Amino acid sequence: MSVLTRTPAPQGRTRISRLQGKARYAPTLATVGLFLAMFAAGAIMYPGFLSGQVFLNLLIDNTFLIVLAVGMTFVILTGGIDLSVGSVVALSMMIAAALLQAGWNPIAVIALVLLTGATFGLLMGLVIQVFEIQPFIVTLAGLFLARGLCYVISVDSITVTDPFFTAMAQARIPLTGNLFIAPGVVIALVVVAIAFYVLHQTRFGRTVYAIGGGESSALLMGLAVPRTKVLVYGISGLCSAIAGILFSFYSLSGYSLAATGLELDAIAAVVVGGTLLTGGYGYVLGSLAGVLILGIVQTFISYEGTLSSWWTRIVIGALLLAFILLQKLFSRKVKLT
Amino acid sequence: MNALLKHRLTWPVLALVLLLVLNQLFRSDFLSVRVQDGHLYGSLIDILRNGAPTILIALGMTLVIASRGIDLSVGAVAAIAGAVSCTYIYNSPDPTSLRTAAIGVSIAVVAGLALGLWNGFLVAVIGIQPIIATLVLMTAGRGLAQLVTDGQIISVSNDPYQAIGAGFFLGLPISILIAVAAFAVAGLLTRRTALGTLIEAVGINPVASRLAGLNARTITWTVYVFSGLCAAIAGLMISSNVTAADANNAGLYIEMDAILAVVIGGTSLAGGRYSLVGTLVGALIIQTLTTTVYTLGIPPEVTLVFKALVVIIVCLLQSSKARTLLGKRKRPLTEQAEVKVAV
Amino acid sequence: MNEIVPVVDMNNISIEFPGVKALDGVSLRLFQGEVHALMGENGAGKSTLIKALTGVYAIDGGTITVMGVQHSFSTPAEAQAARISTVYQEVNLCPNLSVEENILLGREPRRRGGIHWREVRRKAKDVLEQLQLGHIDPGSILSSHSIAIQQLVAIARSVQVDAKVLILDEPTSSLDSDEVQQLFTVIRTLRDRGVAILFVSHFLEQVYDISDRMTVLRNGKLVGEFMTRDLPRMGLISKMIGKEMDALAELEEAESRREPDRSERVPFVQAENLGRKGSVQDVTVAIHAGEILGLAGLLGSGRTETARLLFGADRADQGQLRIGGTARTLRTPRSAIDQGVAFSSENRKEEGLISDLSVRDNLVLAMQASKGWLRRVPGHTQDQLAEKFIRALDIRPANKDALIQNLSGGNQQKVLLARWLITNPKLLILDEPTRGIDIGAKTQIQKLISSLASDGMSIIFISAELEEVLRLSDHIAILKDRRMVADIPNDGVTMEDVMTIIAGSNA
Amino acid sequence: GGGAGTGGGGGGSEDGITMGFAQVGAESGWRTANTKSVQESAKEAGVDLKFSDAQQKQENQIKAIRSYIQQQVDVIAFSPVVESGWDTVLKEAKDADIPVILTDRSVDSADTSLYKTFLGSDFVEEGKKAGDWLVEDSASTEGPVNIVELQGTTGAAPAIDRKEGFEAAIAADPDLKIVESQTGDFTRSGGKQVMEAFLKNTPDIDVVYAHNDDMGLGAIEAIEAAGKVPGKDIKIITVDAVKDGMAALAEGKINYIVECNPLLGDQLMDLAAKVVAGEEVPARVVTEESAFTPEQAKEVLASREY
Ligand SMILES: Nc1ncnc2c1ncn2[C@@H]1O[C@H](COP(=O)(O)OP(=O)(O)OP(=O)(O)O)[C@@H](O)[C@H]1O
Ligand SMILES: Nc1ncnc2c1ncn2[C@@H]1O[C@H](COP(=O)(O)OP(=O)(O)OP(=O)(O)O)[C@@H](O)[C@H]1O
Ligand SMILES: [Mg+2]
Ligand SMILES: [Mg+2]
Repeated sequence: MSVLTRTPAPQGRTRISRLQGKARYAPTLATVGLFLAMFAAGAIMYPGFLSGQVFLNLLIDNTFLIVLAVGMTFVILTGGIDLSVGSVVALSMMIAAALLQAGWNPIAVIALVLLTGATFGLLMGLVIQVFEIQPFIVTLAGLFLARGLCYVISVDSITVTDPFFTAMAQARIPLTGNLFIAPGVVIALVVVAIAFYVLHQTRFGRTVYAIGGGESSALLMGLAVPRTKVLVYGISGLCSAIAGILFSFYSLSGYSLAATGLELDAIAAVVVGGTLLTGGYGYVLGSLAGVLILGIVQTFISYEGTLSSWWTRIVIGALLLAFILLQKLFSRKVKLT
Repeated sequence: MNALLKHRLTWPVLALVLLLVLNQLFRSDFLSVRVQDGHLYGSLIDILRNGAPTILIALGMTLVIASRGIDLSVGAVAAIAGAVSCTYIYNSPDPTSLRTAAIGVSIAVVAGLALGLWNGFLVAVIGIQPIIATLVLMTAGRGLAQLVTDGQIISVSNDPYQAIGAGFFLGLPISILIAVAAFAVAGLLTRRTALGTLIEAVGINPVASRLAGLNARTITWTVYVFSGLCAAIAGLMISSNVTAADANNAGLYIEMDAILAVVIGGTSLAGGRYSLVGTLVGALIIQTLTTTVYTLGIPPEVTLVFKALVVIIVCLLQSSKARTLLGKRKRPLTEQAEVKVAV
Repeated sequence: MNEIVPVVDMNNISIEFPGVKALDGVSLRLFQGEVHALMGENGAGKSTLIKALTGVYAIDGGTITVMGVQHSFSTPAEAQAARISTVYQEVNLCPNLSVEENILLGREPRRRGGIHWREVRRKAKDVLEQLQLGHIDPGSILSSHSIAIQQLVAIARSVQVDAKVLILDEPTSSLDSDEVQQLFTVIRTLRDRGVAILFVSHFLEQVYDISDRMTVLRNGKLVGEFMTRDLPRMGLISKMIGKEMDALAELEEAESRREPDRSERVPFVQAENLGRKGSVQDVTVAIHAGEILGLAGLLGSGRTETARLLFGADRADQGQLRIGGTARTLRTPRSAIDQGVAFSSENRKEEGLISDLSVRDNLVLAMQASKGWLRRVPGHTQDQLAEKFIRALDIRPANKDALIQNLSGGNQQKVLLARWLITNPKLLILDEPTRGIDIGAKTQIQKLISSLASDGMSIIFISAELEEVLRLSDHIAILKDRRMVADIPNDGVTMEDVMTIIAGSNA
Repeated sequence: GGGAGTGGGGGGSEDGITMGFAQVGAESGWRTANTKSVQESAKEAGVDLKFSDAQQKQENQIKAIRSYIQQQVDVIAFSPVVESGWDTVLKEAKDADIPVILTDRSVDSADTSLYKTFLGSDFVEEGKKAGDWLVEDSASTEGPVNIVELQGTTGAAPAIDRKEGFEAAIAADPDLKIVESQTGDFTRSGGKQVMEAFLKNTPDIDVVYAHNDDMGLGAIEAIEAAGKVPGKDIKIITVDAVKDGMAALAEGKINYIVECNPLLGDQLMDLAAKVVAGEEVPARVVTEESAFTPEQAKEVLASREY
């Protein structure tokens, strides 16, 4: 047997495997790189674009979408999808507005809204898990249900006059120079940080990735698959509720038609951020970058200011496509599957 | 009997029947169909006629989903189809003739095929995830439709054109005849040729399919083109039914209805085995649900809650888990070992 | 101390799937500090029994006692909590995660700030080194490794825990003898530490090498429990197949070699310095009609990759390839198939099975693909073909409408082999075709390969079992470190000769 | 990055006014006509128009307004998607000394100093006009009058207000009764489908009240398919007065249309010029609107632009 002693692996091979390890980050890195490139392009094309505040406004105007994308990232990483998020945002806003109008304490209102959102998500997760119904359908029913409940609460829009909410809406946290952010930005970034920590530093987070890599394998490996799958929808529901509160801070109202179609924005942001819809691959920071990309597309359009309504749509679609193609090009050599 | 209970179409069909019975309880003449102006008239006919676009789009969607894809752009494609044909008819020198209608329809069909080609190109050749690839057209497509109509609702009055969505042939709505014909063609095409099996193979395991020598690219491309075609014809029906092209609202959210129909019909979004008949039943359930809301006079504020509850109930009944609970059959734990009944 | 309590006592277990009684009153006892072999033909019920024990399948009848306590695990997690560690037949890991994570998933060491990643790496490295896999980068993504390495990682995962019971369902089916010995060393250490080990393999040599006792199943029924040393090989085989049959003698028979037909001067396939960046290099082979080329090499030496290049599954970027005398570039498998080349992959789960389709659909898939979607293989032809090959390869259950995912591993492998035989290719590339196949069927397949070659088919044969390669091939190409180092005619080449070439060459 | 943007680059206030206009979307022909009117009037008035389409999303509108503030336009105009939730961004505009004009729809801010003026129609009033006509029209007829209502999109301001105004007006006559009311989403096919169901549910419908012309046009098709004569067997009242609606009115298929005028571009530009110049403007400017009977429709149909 002595002839069989293994020669150490040649240098090249280890290098390849390292490279493949790094290549995981390629789509996400491409996203970040493209964002910077787009920002630069905007700066060249439009006066006043190159300012710190334009960048910060991207955050201020998208706090709720960031939080939604975080929740959605969890779900998509397991290979699922959550279509209900937009409606749950609206429902959260309606509940908050209605209760505040009824004179509830704002902190109690926030607590209740978060609880409702999380419960709503958990219930959907339970149906998905226990009855083995496809997430797409369960969360689509969730979309109908939550939106329907909005109408049941009130068809009219409700204004929020609560001093705490008003203060949160109008507070400005000054940064250097005359730059500022809104408190919601801090909340959203904290959510991102927590999500990052949970996904990469806890067993729960790793189970999320494992389920995306292969659910039956994860099950056979003895991981807590059912619990994790249910929780993931709970997290998404909780994130939707947080996003609802942030949206309330942002718009100081409850409106039953608010946040329609936001689920597609969230999914698009997650996917643009480099997460695979089939699950298992992706990063929450990529989703953050994805939101910023979608935001900057909007900014481009308002800076352009000459697009008719239909050209706006066409340009949004075209920019999305251009972006996906570039991302594809940059991360081309990566073999993910 | 037991086999019937376990058949995956049993529960959707039962749900459909229950919905119809519910309507009948509320309005005793709901199920009655009479002849008026030489064609059939009644709520059931309305369901078929109004459901035809959804049925057609769900048909295309079934094959896309079987190949492990999804097509979000169908609503936009439908809008574009309506827009180009109506705009053509509106601007033509002879806006009421059959010839004009035929040309208008052809333009729309070609547009649908082209848009399907485009989606297929992004998915099969470039390799973009289907949901994003078709999201591009979903977003931009309505813009294109509005570009064609200049943002206006284009009204046409062309009898042959109107017949597509609102006309009758041998007493039956032409739209449903078209939809059923499309089903028959698709059924024949996929089951008489090998297309059906090959689509399923690609949907279940693309890697293995490629190694078995399948031209997955062509197959994927084909299903998107077919979906585009279905969406275009559905768009013609929608615009013809109201003799106007509404670029903004035609086929809005129809992609969700279609996907819902496909899934209620028992096809998994994960790709693979599909059932065209199931999709047909699913689409009819969805249309009947809408009609039920009107018949029962459910106030608009609670319509969505009602719909959500029905969808949940139908899905619960239809889920294999619930069926096994009913049938008391022990099931293996892994999804891999799931027992599926073919149609 | 004459009455030792078994660690695991499965009593009278029955499991029924729709239409199949997979287990019928089977009992199994596992004792501390023994290696227990579970034997049986393909489809005998070995994997099902293991899954019944570990909570994957619910049992229809019988009792399971683990360490004196009656259990009925409803998830694998519960079985693991009871310190039963299992490697299932197919690699069940997460291809998207790193090797180290796959080893420690679910039991990562933690510290205050969360998972202690440095500790994860250390532990993974430890266990990999134990299995002589120190050269594998623990941070690399699992999917970047060949199926054999993945199998080893799965084993590493299972031995990493401090288990009372270790179950290995065909862990060695894609390992070469070196790896097998490495594994056995680990198994013996564990056994000596008192772990009860259940081992499944179709390699009799390995079973006799490692096991102390064995339980034999046939058609879902218990044949008996035997001490390994008391049961001669012939006896074991006849117990497994249920009749007296001299399988080993037949094996000898298969060895009778044919003369390849070299009347056609131009080789059917001729590769010259074929290679691909980051993959194999210098593949120079010539295969005539009716010739069998064996590929030999250590694990990860590039045999699979060579096969993929010749099939167009990966595109070559160096060298030339001539098929039937004309230069070709293979862009896709399709173009290779059109030239008459077929390739049966070693990774049946990911690259072979269309899990949700029936046996028949899987069988005719390649043929259908060649004909194009428009010309469907007529239903009765499909049925005929399916029946013919089910009979020829003894596929069980002999039901062409069964879903392939419900077949046992070995039977799935036979279906995939048949998929290509149906297309009647000119060159058939077989990557580990006998993986997980029982001894009777293996003989059958070897004979089949010989006879196909006699009929003029060229064959490239890859197997982790070097004996098998030596027995069947007309000439042998040897790979080392993803480079072809020799191509020698097989006139009495021995294993030692091959080893010497591998050891001696400087790639 | 440098703290640019403070310089006077963006405004371009040397010649002419720069206006940022945040439109709701392009959800209907009415809206498109409205957009066109604003764009054309801006061109005529020499106003540099920055236009953005929010696609019916409040957040997009807020983003657009923020970016107008960032670009330091001279005046911001917008048609709010929804009444509530504008205080924060309007305050930002006020802090940046940019005057705001509301068009088409109002906001419900308690602090009316956040905007200079509101130019647009009064949806409640429109509903009332429709109801008043019906009360007058059916004064002569005896017995109960069965009305079915085709509502706009659930939750949308015009739908809520037109319903409210109409209901208030018909309360004057106890004979008038809304027997069914369902949303047709402001679309023709929605109107048609709902009307088909109504016709089967309620055999004796006397009046259809549709929240816009499109749903009314859809209802006409359903009525005709049911073998009845729209305008005679069943009277139809709608709101908007777009060209197709007016044509149907002229043909007698619709009985009465309350106008909701989208052509407020000229008025908007006038107001903008005054506001930028610092002149006083009235807090509420109602667009010039009327209502049409079939006879009136025949007269104005030819000159209808949208
Ligand atoms: N989920 C299932 N549904 C239906 N039949 C099944 C299922 N799983 C296994 N079987 C059947 O049960 C029998 C036993 O299969 P099992 O996998 O246990 O065999 P095995 O002894 O492990 O064979 P191999 O050596 O080929 O791996 C086979 O006939 C197989 O077809
Ligand atoms: N050290 C390594 N680092 C990264 N990738 C490796 C390494 N070793 C092998 N691989 C990968 O594993 C595969 C090894 O090649 P291949 O499968 O051709 O080997 P083989 O000779 O068939 O051996 P096996 O018995 O493992 O199938 C390739 O996909 C290669 O990329
Ligand atoms: Mg087995
Ligand atoms: Mg190999």
